[in-house]
Amino acid sequence: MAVFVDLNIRQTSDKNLLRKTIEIAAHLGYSTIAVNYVIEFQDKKQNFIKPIPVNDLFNSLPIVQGKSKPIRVLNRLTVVVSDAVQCIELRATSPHIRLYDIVAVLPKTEKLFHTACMTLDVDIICITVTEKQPFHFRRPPVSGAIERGIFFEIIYSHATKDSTMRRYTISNSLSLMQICKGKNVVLSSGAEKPLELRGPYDIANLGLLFGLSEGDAKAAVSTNCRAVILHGETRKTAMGVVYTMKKNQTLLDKEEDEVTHPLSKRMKT
Amino acid sequence: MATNVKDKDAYLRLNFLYQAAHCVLATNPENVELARFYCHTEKNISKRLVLRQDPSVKRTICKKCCSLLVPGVTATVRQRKCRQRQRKTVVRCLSCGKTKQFLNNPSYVLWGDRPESQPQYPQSQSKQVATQKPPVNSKTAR
Amino acid sequence: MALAYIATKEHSPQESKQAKAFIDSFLKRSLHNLQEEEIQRHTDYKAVVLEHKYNGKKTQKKKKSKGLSAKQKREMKLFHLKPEQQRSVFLPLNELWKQYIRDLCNGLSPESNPQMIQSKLLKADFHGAIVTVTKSKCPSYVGTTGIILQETKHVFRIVTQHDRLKVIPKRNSVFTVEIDGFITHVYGSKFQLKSSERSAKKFKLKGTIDL
Amino acid sequence: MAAHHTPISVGKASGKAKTVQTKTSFNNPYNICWSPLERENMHYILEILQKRFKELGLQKKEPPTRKRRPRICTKGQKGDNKDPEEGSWDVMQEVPMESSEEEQHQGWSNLEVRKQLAIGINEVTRALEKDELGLVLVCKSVKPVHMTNHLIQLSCSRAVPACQVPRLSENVSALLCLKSVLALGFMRNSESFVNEINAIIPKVPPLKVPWLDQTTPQQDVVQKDPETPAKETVQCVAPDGDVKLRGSQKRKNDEVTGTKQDSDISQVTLHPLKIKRVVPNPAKIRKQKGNKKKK
Amino acid sequence: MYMHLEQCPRHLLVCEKSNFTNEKSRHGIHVQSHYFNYQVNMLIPECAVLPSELNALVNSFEKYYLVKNVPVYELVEQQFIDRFVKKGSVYALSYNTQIDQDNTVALLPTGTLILSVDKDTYEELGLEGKSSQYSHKAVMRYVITVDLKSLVPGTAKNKRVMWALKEKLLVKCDFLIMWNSPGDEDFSLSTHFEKYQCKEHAPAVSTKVLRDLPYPVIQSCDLRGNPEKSCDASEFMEWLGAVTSEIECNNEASNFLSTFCCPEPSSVMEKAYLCTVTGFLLPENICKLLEQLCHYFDEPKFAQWTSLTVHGFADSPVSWGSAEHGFHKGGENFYNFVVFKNRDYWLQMAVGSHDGCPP
Repeated sequence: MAVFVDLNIRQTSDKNLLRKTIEIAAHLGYSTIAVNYVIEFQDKKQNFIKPIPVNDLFNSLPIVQGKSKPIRVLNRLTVVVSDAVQCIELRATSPHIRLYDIVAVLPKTEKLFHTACMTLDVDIICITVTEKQPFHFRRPPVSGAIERGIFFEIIYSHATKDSTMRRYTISNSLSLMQICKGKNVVLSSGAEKPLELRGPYDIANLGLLFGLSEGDAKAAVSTNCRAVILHGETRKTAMGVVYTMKKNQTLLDKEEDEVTHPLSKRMKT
Repeated sequence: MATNVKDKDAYLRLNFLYQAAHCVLATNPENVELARFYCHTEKNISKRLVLRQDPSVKRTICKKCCSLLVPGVTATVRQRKCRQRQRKTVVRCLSCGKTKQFLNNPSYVLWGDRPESQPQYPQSQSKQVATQKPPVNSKTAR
Repeated sequence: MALAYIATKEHSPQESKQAKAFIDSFLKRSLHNLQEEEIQRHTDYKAVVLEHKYNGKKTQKKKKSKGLSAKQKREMKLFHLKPEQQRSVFLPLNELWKQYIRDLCNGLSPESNPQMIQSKLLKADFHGAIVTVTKSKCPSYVGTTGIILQETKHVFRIVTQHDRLKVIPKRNSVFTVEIDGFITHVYGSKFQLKSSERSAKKFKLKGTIDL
Repeated sequence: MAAHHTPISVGKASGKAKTVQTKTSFNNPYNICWSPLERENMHYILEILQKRFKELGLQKKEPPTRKRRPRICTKGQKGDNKDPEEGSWDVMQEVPMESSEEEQHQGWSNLEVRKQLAIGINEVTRALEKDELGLVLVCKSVKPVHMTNHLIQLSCSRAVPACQVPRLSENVSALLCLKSVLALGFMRNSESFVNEINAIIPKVPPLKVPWLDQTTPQQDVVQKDPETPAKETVQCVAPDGDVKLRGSQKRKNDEVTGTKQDSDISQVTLHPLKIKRVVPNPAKIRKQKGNKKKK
Repeated sequence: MYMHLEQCPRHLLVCEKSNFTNEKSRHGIHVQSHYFNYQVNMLIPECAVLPSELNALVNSFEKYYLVKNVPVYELVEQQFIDRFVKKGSVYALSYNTQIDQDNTVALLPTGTLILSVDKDTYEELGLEGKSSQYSHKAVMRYVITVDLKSLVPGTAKNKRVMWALKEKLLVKCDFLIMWNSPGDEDFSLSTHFEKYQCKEHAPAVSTKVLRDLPYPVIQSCDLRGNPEKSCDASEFMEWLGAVTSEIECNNEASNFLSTFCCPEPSSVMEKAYLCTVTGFLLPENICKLLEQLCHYFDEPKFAQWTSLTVHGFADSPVSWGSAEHGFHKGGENFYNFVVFKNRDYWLQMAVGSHDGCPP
């Protein structure tokens, strides 16, 4: 399997809490994490938060436990979408999207779920875990999403908080598994505090609870996450065919001490 | 001067391909297939993007096997006789044997080469000159 | 018994080798049209028409010459490159390509942003570019470098340093082209188009850049 | 015909600039033409030729009046065997046949000199292809131009000095009493014209064919010393076979390309794009424009 | 939906019964072919002090070196091959690299270099390799084997390997390296790797004497164990695991940690000597230890049996010989010798859940 990834660490205003969470994640063995900025579209024009460049979060990135390489931090944007008009903002060319490595969407209604699966240019579709799933998953949108290489994300930190959330998480994910049979599923924490993080192997075991087979569960934490990151990476290339960057940047990558400010084009693949 | 041409990139590409074909032929005359491939691609692009090529370019490309007609390397040029009076220049492509014939008619000028075909030419004169239709003879290769 | 001119006349030493090349290729080409026996037939006997048969004014219908059928093209091996190519011969081609790309992206200055270059390169021509295979599902392709001579739908034909013509499939491999301080990764599997169609096709973002 | 017209506003006094529909087309980047010849060079060359031809007294003798085909018409002869005396067209060019040995009383005064010359476009072209010429002179009065343009590339690729001399045809044809001489070529190792060639060659401006010059710039086009031992070229002219030379010597051209150093690569320049704007030809008969709604 | 939950992941335990004296016994090969050993536990019942030879042996494990940030092409360098690989046997294993996440490298004494790399590196490296059998649906891991002894300096293969590991993609990792030299070593590993902060480590030895330890009664003849008289081998293995990880197996109510109790029929030994050695251990040393254990029973002793457990590295790309080491959740690969008085022995080999069957 590829390296362990946690795609959802909630971005909080105070920095040291975020820094502590990332250190704990590194200690647990995650080699890549994504700091998640959530956008709710209550008022009309909610300004987009610029992702804070990582180098002022840490002067030196924490070393992953059991490995000698530092942890890799990405930026992720999650847009909670309740009506169609907000989808325009999700076009690939909009300036805000370009700042983020991964783009996720949390559709509220069935119709939006369908558009998200079939047309929207996103990497992850989040599954609501905090309350009853408002709509049933139907096969065509899900299989369309799988074919387009879009992943469904299940957040487990709510399940650890209290029993009602746990019930909803499990029921929602089970209904999803019936449709997608364990394909294209990603497990991530969505943790605000360092306490809510769990080790990668425990999450793989937890996957069994959500209806994933053993192999799928482990893939959900490693291989599928790698595919999500690559899908995000493709958005930077010209239509996924040509991908140009400055020469000196690749030399920078060679020493692996690359700085992940939003515009840096890290040669991942 | 061609700043605002619609698909300038495609024209640039045609220009490159045409000169690449020549360059390949110049460095290694044996390499006709490659030059032919470049002209073939060039023809395809201009067909697909509906770009017009000037007769001076089209006259150097064989219609049948679209190889570059360079007199002395890939083509032979002869003056031949057609009807009693008339004489013609025949360009024969060596690889496929297709011939291009140009009548030796001193008064015939291609429309493109005519002065009034240029846009800057004041419109007034162009009316009368154009009335005297150039003798369009079918044999002349467009 | 092919009647052969023995052009053994001795040219003046300053006679350029280049001219030699032109003449040889010209002669070689014009020779192979007529096979041996044809020349034989040509020279030995001449058909004599005994009585003058006048078959009326045969209106020579101007048959619009239809182009070569695909089968004929294949037989004539129109685009079949000879295996032995010389890399040094194609260096001018590469130089030409560099100038083309510079014109295309109107001057590759360090600060011109890669985004614009990317979209331009998408529709640009890659003949004559020096390309290296950096990643590929089949690792033995990795590391081959050469000048692209021909780009067909599925394959790049490149000539490598030691003058060998190599055929590299585009599928499942990533090529890098380097010009003026910009490295371009070309993902072969999404590039499976004839080079002429590429400039006409509108690309849709599908799939990931993973092999 | 979906010609995408790019409206060009033609600056006109009348208020609304009438936009003229123009069709853009990709123009040939190279323009291959004869390099200009200075005036005194032209005169100098013409004098030398006139002097030389007078001395040689090479005359074109008319065959006796009865009309018979003086030349043997050779089968499959590609060359144009037009009867010399016929043809009143003002543009007529001589295609005197390569005289074969049996027909002694040819239309030419002396034969050896005639063999060292290539007169007429076709003969010059064929000789150039066989690379037997040391110098090529073309008349400027040729119309249309494409008849002799191919000689530029031919001579440049064979590294043979060539140039266009205005009024060549009137001077020389008078001397040789031919209708007109559009192209004149001197054999590489001709004895009688040796000093003429030497004299003319330095005067001949170098030919520039853009795509050819790139790869062979360092090779000097002009110097040609005809004094090379004129080894009689074994030239068995096939009595009636195709005149085209059967290439017998296959010379590996790798030593040709091998010798080229990298120095010349830098000279390869990409000619800038030339776009030609053409006003559509009003005279051209269009398919019924009426029923095909314009826009 | 819960069918995955019922069946707990499968485990593989291979038990063999044989005698040291009969020549077909394969105990030598098993020990020899298990190249990378992390820990050895020796349990001798009814003895408080270790006999002198055993003691000497336990402390005589060779020292090994931890070299930081070594590019892999150093191992392929011709100089390294001639000096070390060709003379004696070199054991090298990449340290601090997870087998299922990043690239791990192992150099076997037979001279083969094994690189188990992930998908990205494999595609970029340019060395031919096989896809690993244990990857889930999408193949994420490839195994490249390079036979160093057959690398002739001038050949294209050698150049290709050097080019791939040097210019194409610089693969770097920390190494545990050990050289079993045939004696006349004029250069040593530390001098060879001094520019890579080479530190020398010695295996850590810890001994413990256990008092009145309940133990299951076993007979050397029946592995399955008949109901009253003796236990079967797997129960004995579990008990041994509990002892070595110091879990009391008396199942008192107050003990929250484990409800494990000693398998019946059991009796009590009043004292037992437990010695553990951890570090980068050579199979040769373990072989010597095993022979010494056999001689332990030359003089009459109270103990019926003694046991020797050897744990392999969890993250090593190979377990036995050059067989690929499958890794899903746990990467255990260990074997255990139970030596009886009459020179009989039980050999038990156990592997993780998603792994091939041990040889």
